Amino acid sequence: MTASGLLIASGLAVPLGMSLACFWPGVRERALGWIWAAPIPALLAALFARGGGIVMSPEPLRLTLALDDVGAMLLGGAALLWSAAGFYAATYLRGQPGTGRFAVWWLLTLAGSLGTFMVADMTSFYLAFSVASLSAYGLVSFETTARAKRAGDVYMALALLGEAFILLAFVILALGVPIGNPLIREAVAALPSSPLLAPALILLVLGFGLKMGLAPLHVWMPLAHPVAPMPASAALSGIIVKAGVIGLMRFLPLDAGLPGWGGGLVALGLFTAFYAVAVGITQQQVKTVLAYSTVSQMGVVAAVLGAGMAAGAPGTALLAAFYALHHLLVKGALFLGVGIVAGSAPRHRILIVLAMGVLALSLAGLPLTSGALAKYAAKPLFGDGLAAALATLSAVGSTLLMLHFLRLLREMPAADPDAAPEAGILLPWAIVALASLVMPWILFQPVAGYALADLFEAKALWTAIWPLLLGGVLAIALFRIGRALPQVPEGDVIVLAGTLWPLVQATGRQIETADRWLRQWPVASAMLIVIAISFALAL
Amino acid sequence: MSAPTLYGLCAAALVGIGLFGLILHPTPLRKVISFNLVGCGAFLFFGIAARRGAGAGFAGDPIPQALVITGIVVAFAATALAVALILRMLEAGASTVDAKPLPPDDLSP
Amino acid sequence: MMPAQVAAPDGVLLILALMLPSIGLLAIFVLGHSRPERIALPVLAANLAVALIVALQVGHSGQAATYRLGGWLPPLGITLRADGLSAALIAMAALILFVVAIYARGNFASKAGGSESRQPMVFWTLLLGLSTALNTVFLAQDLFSLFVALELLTFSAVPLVCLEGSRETLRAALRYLLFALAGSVLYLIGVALLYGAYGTLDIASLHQVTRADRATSIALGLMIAGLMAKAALFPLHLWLPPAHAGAPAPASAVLSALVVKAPFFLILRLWFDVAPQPQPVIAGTMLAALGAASILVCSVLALRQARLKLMVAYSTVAQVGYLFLVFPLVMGSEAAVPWASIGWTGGVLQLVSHAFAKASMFLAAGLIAEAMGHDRIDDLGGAAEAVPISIAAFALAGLSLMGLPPAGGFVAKVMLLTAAVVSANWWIAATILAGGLLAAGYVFRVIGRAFADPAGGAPPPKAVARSRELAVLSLAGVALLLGFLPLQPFAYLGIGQGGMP
Amino acid sequence: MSVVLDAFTVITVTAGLVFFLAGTVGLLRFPDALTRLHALTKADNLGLGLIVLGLLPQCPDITSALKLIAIWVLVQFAGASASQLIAQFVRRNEPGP
Amino acid sequence: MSLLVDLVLVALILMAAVWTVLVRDRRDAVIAFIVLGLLLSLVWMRLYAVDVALTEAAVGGGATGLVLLRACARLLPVEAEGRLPGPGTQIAAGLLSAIAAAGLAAVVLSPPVPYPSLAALAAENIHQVGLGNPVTAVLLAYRSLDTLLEKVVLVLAVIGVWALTPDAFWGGAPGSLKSKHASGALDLLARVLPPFGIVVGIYLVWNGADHPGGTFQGGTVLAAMWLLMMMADLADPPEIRLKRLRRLVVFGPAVFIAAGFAGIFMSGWFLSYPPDYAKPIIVAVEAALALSIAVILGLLVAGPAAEPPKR
Amino acid sequence: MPEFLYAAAALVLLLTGLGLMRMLWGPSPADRLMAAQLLGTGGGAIALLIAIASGTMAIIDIALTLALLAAFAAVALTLGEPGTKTRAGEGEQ
Repeated sequence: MTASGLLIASGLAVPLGMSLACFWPGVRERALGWIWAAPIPALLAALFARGGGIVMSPEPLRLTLALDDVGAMLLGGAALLWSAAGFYAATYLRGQPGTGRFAVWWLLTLAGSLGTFMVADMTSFYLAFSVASLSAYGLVSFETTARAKRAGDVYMALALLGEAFILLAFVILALGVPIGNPLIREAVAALPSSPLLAPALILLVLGFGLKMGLAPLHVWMPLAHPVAPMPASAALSGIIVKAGVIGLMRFLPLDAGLPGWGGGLVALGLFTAFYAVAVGITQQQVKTVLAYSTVSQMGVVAAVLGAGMAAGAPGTALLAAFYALHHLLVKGALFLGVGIVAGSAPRHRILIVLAMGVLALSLAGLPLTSGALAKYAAKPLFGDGLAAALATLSAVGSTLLMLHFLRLLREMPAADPDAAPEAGILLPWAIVALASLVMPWILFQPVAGYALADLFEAKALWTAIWPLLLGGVLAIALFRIGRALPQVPEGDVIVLAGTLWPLVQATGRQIETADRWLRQWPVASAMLIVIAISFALAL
Repeated sequence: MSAPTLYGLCAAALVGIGLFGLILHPTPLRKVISFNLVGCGAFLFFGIAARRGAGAGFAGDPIPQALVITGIVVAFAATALAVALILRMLEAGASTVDAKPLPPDDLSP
Repeated sequence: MMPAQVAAPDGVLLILALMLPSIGLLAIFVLGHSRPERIALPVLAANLAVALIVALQVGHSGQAATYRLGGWLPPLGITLRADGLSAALIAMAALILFVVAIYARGNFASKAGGSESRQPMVFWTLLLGLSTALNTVFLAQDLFSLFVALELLTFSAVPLVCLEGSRETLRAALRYLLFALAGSVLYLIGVALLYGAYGTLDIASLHQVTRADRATSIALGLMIAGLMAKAALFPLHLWLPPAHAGAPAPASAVLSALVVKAPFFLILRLWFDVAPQPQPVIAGTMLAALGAASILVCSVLALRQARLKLMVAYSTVAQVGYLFLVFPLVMGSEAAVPWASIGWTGGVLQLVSHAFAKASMFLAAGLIAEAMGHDRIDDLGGAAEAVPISIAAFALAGLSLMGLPPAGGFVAKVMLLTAAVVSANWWIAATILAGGLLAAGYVFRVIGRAFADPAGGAPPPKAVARSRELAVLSLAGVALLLGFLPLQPFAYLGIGQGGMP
Repeated sequence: MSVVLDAFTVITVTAGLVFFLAGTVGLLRFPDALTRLHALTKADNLGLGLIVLGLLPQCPDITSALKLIAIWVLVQFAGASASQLIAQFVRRNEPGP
Repeated sequence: MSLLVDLVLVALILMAAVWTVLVRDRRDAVIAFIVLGLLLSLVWMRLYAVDVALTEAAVGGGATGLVLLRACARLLPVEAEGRLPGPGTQIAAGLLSAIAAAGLAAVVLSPPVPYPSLAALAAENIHQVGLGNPVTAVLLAYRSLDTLLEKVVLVLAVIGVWALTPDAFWGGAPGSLKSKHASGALDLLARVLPPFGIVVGIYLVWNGADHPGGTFQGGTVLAAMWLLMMMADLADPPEIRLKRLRRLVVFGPAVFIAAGFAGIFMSGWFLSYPPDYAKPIIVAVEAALALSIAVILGLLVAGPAAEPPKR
Repeated sequence: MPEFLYAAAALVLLLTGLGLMRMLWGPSPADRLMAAQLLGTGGGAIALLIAIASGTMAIIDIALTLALLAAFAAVALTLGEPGTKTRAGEGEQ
């Protein structure tokens, strides 16, 4: 029981304790003002307790926390964003009804999501993952609009589906080890030699891909992220999707060198990246465009992981985490920023929109921003082939999408012509934005293994810039013909699934009819005899 | 053919006939009677087991006989309870004829 | 023949488990003219104490407690026996009955000094009747005693269904009675055939001698089918939804949580202890297939119900289906003996956690209906404000039904899944997962509605006693705590399995 | 002695059988309920009486013999009352002969 | 020659059974079922199960018949008979039932050799309980738990039937059983038969220790006499709130349970009897049980209360 | 001697069976009431014959019970009397 271990444990215990304290109505009503403090221990742990660990309960449960580099990196970013967004929420939601409920869901989601970065055994991971994904339902459906309700329902259905995939995958993984609750790395180490490798990998990608938003399982994201209150959107889009990322990092046998599977994942990731851009540029809601951008970026992360797995390259997880951290902070800042822009008059906006521009283009790899760093660091994994080209091209797509976003942002109507942004929401945004610019610089060298100077070479700069330019050109074209593009509804293919709804209803009705028939006395009693006869024959 | 075998076949037939009635009869009273028929068949199976197990100076194995006596009592109690239910239902005004299945939601409190 | 050994004290406790509730019900019948609960509650508390002591002793000694009635050895006499499984189940039943009794004081408390009234007298006697019946089912080792115990169960359960006396509940009770009787009589024929084939009805003796011949197959076929009818496995579930939905909440709770488990327990006994080994794969698959059909069909039906109690009732049929998945899983298992396998443990854990969760759910549904004045799911808006603890209990219990961590249902589900994967029964794994999703659907539907704003013009909710809400929550809490039991197959459940200790 | 008793038994029991036969023929042939009832009670009671009489010598002990007689008395009495009840029933429910 | 009796008996039974199921009028079905019960008691006789034959005669011909007939009387005017479903369903049901019956017949036709039996074991131990009738030994000693639980079943059945009382009538008396038509014959019968019947009932209980007969048979005969008096309006059905009545119901089971616990102290096991006193204890228990059974059966036939309690 | 008694029992049984059939066929409800009556006497006779034939004196008790309950059944049958007359008002006297 070391100090670092205790610090890590407190990272989980504090938010959970706070949510438990909300059982008392008095605490609950005041909780919103304090939720910013919940992730502080985790942040401290990320900074000071790297490499530490603690076993929370003895055999056979072995609930274990541990903080490796990958975990610490994401944990730190996530804790920072949670804290900032919490601070933001206190101002943003002030005076609204149901803030107590919001705080409870917030704290639970927070605890779960931070937990996913810290746990080392399978059961705890599943627990943390479930808590994060199920509690997020409360954030998605916080607003009581019909749109929020639909988004919440879709979110819940798919989240549960994802849980089911993951559970089965975990069960398969756990079979490889003789103990009840293995550590993740023990189970993953045994996976490549398992006869059930194929189903396990498919289930893992399905389950975690659903959380990350890999196409076509991304449908819940463009519905769910926009309807949540702004700080919650930031957390959802910035952090919760990373639960899927960390899942893939932890559970895929990245260093086993499985070219077929890795290639498949690359293909899936890149497809997602482009697909989300294509749909995203037809959207007219700022937050929806951001959600599609998240889908696209997560596609890239998946592709990074896939490329690493194909090559069996060590350090893949760290590179992917670096990319994810960049996205986490930037996307968080963007969502928080949208809230500021929406709530302030045009004359107060200029600076913010400018900063948002930098942030947005960072996602496309604007030189000297975190995006450029992340892309540069991950590039070698793709080698020189088609995948590499496509990965680079994805930056073009991102540029296009982000320019579309900036345009929508600029045109956002203001609620109040004189409103100035409050300090309570401006400050956290500024912190996150700043962190997104600074933090990757600090981490770049240890993660990527390159010197920072490499980034300033002409070749590197050009590689970062030409997609931006190409994207710019395409964007101009897009703005010309923009209105002629078909309006793809939010959540795209879910709408197709919607057409299946009458079929589902009809099946339900048929089952009811069948049930009514079976519940007739003559039928049921005849069945009784049929069953008796069948068992007599079978036994 | 020995007497126990003959009665055993009779028991099988009773069970068959009773089951037929149990499946088909729409009114609960007739179901109760059919259930009793099947029960009689079941008891007879014990009866032939008793007779076939004759020995040690007993004309029949006493254990199955005792079981049948217990069984008859229980079957009678069941019949009485079922009949009381049928009659009470009649007073409450529900048709006891089992023509249609119970709709799933006709359970207004 | 009169054995030399004297009765061990643990054995006497088994007798008490049967006799205490019986004496209690007789006492209420004669003495309880005005305040039956004053007799019933202490008796149920004593029953709980007895059950817990038995469970602890079995765990402590590591072997089954046995009692030979009148000192007669089987096959002539009757034996009571508490192995790990039985002990766990009588403790479970006693605990649930006790908590339900505390809750039911709110429904069936009689007025002080008043004359006897029908509902309290009937409810409390029958609750004790159920206790006797369940303890006998879990402890008796003789197939005919078990028949009598099943009848005890039916006779206690049926009048509870129509306690309220409306037409619909009477109809439901009659259906239940008739179908249960049909099941009983098939079981009885099976018993007769087994006696004819082996000359004994003692399970432990049968375990040694059964052969795979025609008489045995037919006997077991009839018995299993009869028990399935009583367990309301699809497609034999015709009686359950109206009966369980029509009964008063505390009655529904014990009916759904405990009464349908008794026949399943007997099927388990027949399958592992009486059926000739090894059991044919096809028969196990058939059991599981019916279980799977139960899960899928009845979960969909639960999802489509308009009334809360009917929804919970259909969910019972679905959840009972999970129990039947155990058979092929145990057969194809990695373990040499079934009770050491993860499938067996998962099945038992599913049984226990469902019992607690479902009891809690029905009681919560009862409180919700009391508070709101109706149980239409679509009009439940505002329930979360009116009865927050009940809604929380409902949600926690729902967690167990869905199989989400950290509930007991989750651990059970993981174990069953693991067993399904090990034995390569992928269709079972898929069913388990799909069932979990559907369960989530119907639970969330209720929770979602409960958090919605109340409909305009709805009468203001009535208050319910806090102690009753806490009783409900405690049951849900137990269902949740079961999730923290260690993940390996419990040695406890294997105590005394496989013939004599 | 035993031969004489056996012969007595055979004769009386056979006579009893004849009455049973007659009663049954009456049951089958008589046109209306009341006459059928008449055939039933008279013939059967007489038939049973003769059979009881015939069986008496075969009884191993006196208790059994007494029981046999008691049965006959009982059937006589019960049969008489029951047939009267049935007759009343017939009168109430059926058009006269 | 004795096989001829069996053949005729089986033929008659099958006829009665088919009649019971197929006849349209439900009262005819009940009568056919009563006939079947009486025929079955002859079968039990032929199977040398005299105790069972007595029970079947008492229950099949008496108690069950009366319960069903009462139901018919109240159902007839009110409710139409349901019709059997169409021929397709009938054929399917017939086929299933036939398969089930054929399977059972197959079991009957291939009995194990040697046939298993506990007769020898029962005979070996019967001296320990001091009884002459092995069936009573099984019911009250070897398998006394079944018998005890069965008594609990009976009490529960009474409660179950009473549970169907409309709330306003709780505590009152069951509906009158008396025949709607006063009749001298009935009156006479109800005055003369019961003394006979009570003697027979007591005889059957007393005799049961050593010869066929026993609690249930005797109790049923006693109950039949009580019911006969009720039908003839010589006795009123008792109000169900009466403590005296309830004590009678519970008396037998209570004595049985007490004897069971006494067994723990006297000879070590629940429901065991010290060999020297086994027979008197068993006979006492039987007597108490017979009394309770008579009352319980009477109450089960009488049904739930149908009038408010008198003050 | 037992052979003769068995034969007699079979004959009585046959005759009783014929009578039963007659009664079950009807036509009048009263016929059915006689069925129980017939079984009381016929069944009693058969029981007695078999008791003596097989030397099982206990069977006499069955005959006793049958005789006792046959009357009872007849009374019960008049209780379950059909027809609208009794129900339609003038029933309770």
